[in-house]
Amino acid sequence: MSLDLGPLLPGAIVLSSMLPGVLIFLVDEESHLLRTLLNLFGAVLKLVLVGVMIWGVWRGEVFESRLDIAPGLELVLHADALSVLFVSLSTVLWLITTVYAIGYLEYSVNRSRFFGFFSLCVSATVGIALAGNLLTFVIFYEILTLATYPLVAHRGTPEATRGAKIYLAYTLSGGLLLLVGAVWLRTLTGPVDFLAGGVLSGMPASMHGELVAIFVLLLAGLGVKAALVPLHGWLPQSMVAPAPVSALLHAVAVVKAGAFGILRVVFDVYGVEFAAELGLLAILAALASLTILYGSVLALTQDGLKKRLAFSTVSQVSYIALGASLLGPIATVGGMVHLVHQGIMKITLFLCAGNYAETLGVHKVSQMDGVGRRMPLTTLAFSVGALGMIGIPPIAGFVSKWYLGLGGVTAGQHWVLLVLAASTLLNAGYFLPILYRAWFRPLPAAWENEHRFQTRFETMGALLWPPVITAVLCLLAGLFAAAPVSPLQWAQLIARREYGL
Amino acid sequence: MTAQFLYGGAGLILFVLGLWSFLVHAPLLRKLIALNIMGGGVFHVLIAVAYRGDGVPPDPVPHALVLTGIVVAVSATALGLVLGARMQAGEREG
Amino acid sequence: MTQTSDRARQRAQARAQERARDLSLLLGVLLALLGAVLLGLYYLALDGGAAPRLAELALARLPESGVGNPVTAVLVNYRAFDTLVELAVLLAAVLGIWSLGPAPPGFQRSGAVLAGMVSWVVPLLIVASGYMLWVGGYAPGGAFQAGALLGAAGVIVRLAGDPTAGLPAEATQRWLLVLGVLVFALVGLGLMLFGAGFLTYPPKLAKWLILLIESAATIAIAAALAAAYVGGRPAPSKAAIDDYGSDSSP
Amino acid sequence: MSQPALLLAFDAVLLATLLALALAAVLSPEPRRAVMLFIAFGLWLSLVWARLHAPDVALAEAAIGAGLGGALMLAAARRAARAARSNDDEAAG
Amino acid sequence: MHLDLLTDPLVLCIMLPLLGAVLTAALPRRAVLLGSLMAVATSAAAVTLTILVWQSGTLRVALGGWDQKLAISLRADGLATALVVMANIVGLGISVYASGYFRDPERMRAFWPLWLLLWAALNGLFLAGDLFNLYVMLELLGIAAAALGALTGSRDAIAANLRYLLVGLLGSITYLLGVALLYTAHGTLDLDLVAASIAADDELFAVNAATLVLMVAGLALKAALFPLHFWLPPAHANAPAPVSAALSALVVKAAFYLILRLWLDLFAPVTGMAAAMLLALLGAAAVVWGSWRALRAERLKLLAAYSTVAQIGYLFLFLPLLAATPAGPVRDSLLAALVLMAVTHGFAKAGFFLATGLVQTNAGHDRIDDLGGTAQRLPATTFAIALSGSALIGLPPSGSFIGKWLLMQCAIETGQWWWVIVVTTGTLLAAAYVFRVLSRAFGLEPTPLRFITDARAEIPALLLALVSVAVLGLASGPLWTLLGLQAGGDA
Repeated sequence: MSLDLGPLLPGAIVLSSMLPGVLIFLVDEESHLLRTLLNLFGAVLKLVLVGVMIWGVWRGEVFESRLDIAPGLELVLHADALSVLFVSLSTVLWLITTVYAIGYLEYSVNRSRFFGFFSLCVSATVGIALAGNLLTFVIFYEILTLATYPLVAHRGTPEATRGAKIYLAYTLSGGLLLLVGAVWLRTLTGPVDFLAGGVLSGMPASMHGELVAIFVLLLAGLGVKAALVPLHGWLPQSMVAPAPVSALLHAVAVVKAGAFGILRVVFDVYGVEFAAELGLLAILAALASLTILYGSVLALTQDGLKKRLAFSTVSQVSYIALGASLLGPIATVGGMVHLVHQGIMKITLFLCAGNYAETLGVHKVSQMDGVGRRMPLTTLAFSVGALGMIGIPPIAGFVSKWYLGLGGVTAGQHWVLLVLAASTLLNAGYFLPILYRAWFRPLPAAWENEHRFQTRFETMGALLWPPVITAVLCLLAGLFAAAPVSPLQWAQLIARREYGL
Repeated sequence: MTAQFLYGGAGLILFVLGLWSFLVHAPLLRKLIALNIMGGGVFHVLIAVAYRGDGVPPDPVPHALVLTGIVVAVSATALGLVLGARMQAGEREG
Repeated sequence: MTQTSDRARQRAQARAQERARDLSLLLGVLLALLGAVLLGLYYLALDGGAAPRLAELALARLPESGVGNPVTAVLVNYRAFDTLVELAVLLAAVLGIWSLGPAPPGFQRSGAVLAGMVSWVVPLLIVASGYMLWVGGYAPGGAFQAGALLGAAGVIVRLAGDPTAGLPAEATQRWLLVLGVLVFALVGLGLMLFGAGFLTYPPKLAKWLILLIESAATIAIAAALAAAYVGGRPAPSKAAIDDYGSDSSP
Repeated sequence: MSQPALLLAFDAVLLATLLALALAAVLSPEPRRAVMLFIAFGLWLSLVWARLHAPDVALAEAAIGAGLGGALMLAAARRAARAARSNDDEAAG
Repeated sequence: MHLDLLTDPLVLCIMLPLLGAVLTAALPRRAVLLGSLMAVATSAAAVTLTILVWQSGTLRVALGGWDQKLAISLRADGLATALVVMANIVGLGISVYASGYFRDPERMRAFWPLWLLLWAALNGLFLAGDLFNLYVMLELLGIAAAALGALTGSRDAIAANLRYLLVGLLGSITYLLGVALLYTAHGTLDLDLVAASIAADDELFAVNAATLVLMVAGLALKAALFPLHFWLPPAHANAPAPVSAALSALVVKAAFYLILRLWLDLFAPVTGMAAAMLLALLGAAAVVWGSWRALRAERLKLLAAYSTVAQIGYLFLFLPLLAATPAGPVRDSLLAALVLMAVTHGFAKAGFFLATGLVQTNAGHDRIDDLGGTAQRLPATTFAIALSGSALIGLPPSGSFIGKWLLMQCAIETGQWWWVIVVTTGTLLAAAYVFRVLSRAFGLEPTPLRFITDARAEIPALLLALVSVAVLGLASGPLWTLLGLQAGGDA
């Protein structure tokens, strides 16, 4: 007796957080326990389901859910190697972020609303990851926009609503461009599922002009969420959101969704070789390089810790796009693996920043003198994340940069090394001073707004352990990059399939 | 056919006349009179179409339609007048 | 100073008037064009149209309809559904009028002449109405005309000073108002329930069913027209009316 | 004059009067006068319909359209006139 | 006892609410009970009708047993049934909501019979197969709607609805002149027979074309097509909330339905690209202008009313695309998309107005800028606004997302790409006005303890909004079947 999970599992993975999310809305504000149980139930269930799926995909099983939303318009959820990479990332990080968010927010207001949208948000992300065609991708992409808006606006202060408005204006406009691009593409090709190696290479040359225009539309739509310069304006503005939301935006969901979409379009719609033939990769490479450098330069000038991290995200996420823009499997591996590495490193940094704010009231780099002595574990985790971002071995970030550089050289694009070098210097420029302050500057007489929690650790457990765990993950991903199911190995699996090797 | 055209044509002129009055005159009463004249014009067309000469019985269907139309028109007129009166009363109170 | 501003205002007013006149003239010319086009089309339609239209058919089926007057046959039989909905329109108008509040007080005290007239005109109208209803089966007349006459009696009563226009108290009046639609609907649905089809009268019963419907319709039309003339929900009691009257009278 | 021609002339007079009444009703700015003219128009209309062998409709139009409709409008016109008067009084006093 | 299952529901859909109106008018003290019962019965009849049409295609009945030419026909095809089922589910929701809405017993008693008359008129209009019967239904609809709209008794409401009544009369008299001309030319009033006559005879082309113009002009006035929309915003914005919902979601839709019916069925041989393009241009202007005014509106209900002007505009964009697409699965899909957008708007706008009414009662006003934390105090209501709002914008998953997708797809395919610009502009503006409201839901107000505060009012609003999003957005396939169309519109 065996239950055929194939057509059910992808849908179940999306629903495993969506249904608890809907239920959470209905939970009375004061029912802490019920809400927490629902949260954790959804997160753990999803993790288990994703585990089953990874196991299956590894063994070559096909998981695909299909639903006709209208004749000719099909919602397709499909698990391939690339989607598994993103699904696992977001599921693992969601569990950690949920625990963190419970600690961070459980005693503030409007929790049912917050956690409801929190769950919808991750459901949409998983939907994006599993989307099997462009229509499905667009649908979940827009749902993600809608589900994150209330999270950004959550605090209800004028800055929060303003930030949320800017966020929405950017992402909805982007979503609309994506939609138009997707519709246009469909008029040329009919309904097309994502396919490793792309589906457009057979199009006649007369259509190439249109295909370039469509690519520009799609890239513009995806570039908003991926925060490609000049479409990145929303990201620093939405820093007003609570720390777990920032983590979600930067590491788990929104920015990643944009970057993931770019990977999908380049590899599974156009096909990387065809995209290169059309000259699209050059556009992407130029934009990505510009964003990497511009984001880093701006990060240097920020005193607000979260703002600095935000600009760092602008810069780092474009590594993924950079990897996609270089022809050749090695660069591809670099881009893909950075999807995961940037995620775990950046979430570490944001969770730590949240801890500083929540425990000590520290929001600015200039206030961080001596935090390392007051909060050693948190600062240690922060240091791992920051050094990883700079690219110090053996932390995960080094692996990404190595593959990207190597890929650039193999592709004959030596300028990539220059970009990476410049970016690394800049990264060091904005992270090392923080570490210096944290560890080597003297403690101030009193903290801005210190909370003492009833615990023997430096802060509340639910706030402390999540960043520590993700920091450990950063180390593991770097140290055991050669292990069978490491992100790197998985990225290599994807690259092999994309290039048909 | 001549009589049909003559009478029906008069109905059309009434319709246009009513339409003109409806568009250019603001007071409620004048608008209602205009609408009733428009309606009368349309009814007139129907009655003219029903007419088939003096020796032949006319077509009863348009007659029935017009009867229905008359009652509908008077219903609408009555409601319109009362709405107008309430508005006036409200104006005086306010 | 004030003089010049007055003059300026007058000039502006005159200009506005002139503009309005120009506009209405322009509209007039345009609509005259529309009229000409309509006339042309009407001519074409008459000329090329399907000449006997429904006349022959309607007259040919008259013996089966249960009435002798072709217009009544169309109204209560061939196109009975229209008439049913039309009664609903009348009901809607009265309910709409009622929803706007109680009736304004009757503003006229009856003169002796009018009161004298009421005493013979009203009975005459009622009799005429009954005749009209009965005769509608085979000669010009029918529920609408009968209802209108009866309603006119109500109007005269109201003019003579009775604020209720001779209508009964609200609860009863409501039943009178809905009577037309109610009987029509029940007959129609009853026939449907017994398998004849909605508003499909069996030939044997047709005459009587139509008379029943027409009687109910007459009462409903009369009540509705009179109620519309009253212009509002009937006042709940005599005392309330007096209060209202004393408030508004100087 | 032949009979059809006579009839045509009769028709023409009927219609000309009808249109004149309508025009007068539409153009009259004074409410009560306008309503009176409208009632006259309605009655004339029913006359024309009687001429067109539509006695049922003619009866209904005379009773409902011109009669009751006219009565309703007349009441409204009177109310409007009264309102205008009382407004004038207020303005004067 | 004998029940003819195939035609009875057709009659009952109209007669049950009519009977309900009679009973609630006669027994005002039991109006809520009787009205609710009849509302449920009517919806049940409508659902039965839908199932029957689903199974056996178009139903028709010539009333009174006379020849089709002489009698009045009722007919339920896919298009009519789709709108009937929408109108009746929405109507049921409005009924439940209304049963708790009116505080004043007099208003409650006045509401029920008029509302049921309106309901009967809607069903009658959707199901009528006769040109003159349509006129009577139009008048019933117009009179009941104006009376209901004035129910608040405020001066603004009375003035707006008086205007609405007059404009409606103008529209329906114009329509009636068209009927008179058609009867003159074709000698019958039955829709199918007139259609056949128009198709068979092109000698009367000029008459037919002019009649089409006349009728469409009259109905466009009632459907509030730009620039004939001036009466709509004040009338819809000043009515009581359940009435606003009915007016905006259903009544305007009925006039549009009639235009569509004439356009597609009756005058199909006469309609041309130029006329379609003209209507679509007006529709485009409605989309942009309506959305813009909604964005600038000071009051929530006015915003919703202007949004209706815009949403009606979208429906007209389909006409030139239909004209440019040859018969086949692609055209079928386009038609279904059109119906889907109309139906989705019905659900969404009803949900939106019902929720708006709750906000208004809770805050005591509906000025958007002063709403403060009202939205935050009412989570379920805000949710209803958000869900229906996203259907109004056309965000996925919602019926209008699918509709817009297919609209844009067809616009690109037929080379009429400029409609894509209209759609995207309208969508952005819609997002701006919806989120202008939703941003009020985030404030520093105290936390609401429960999700639902007033079940009888909030649940209908929420469910209607949910249908527009989840049901129509994720499973619209059945609509194709109901319309009797070929599935799979990709070529």
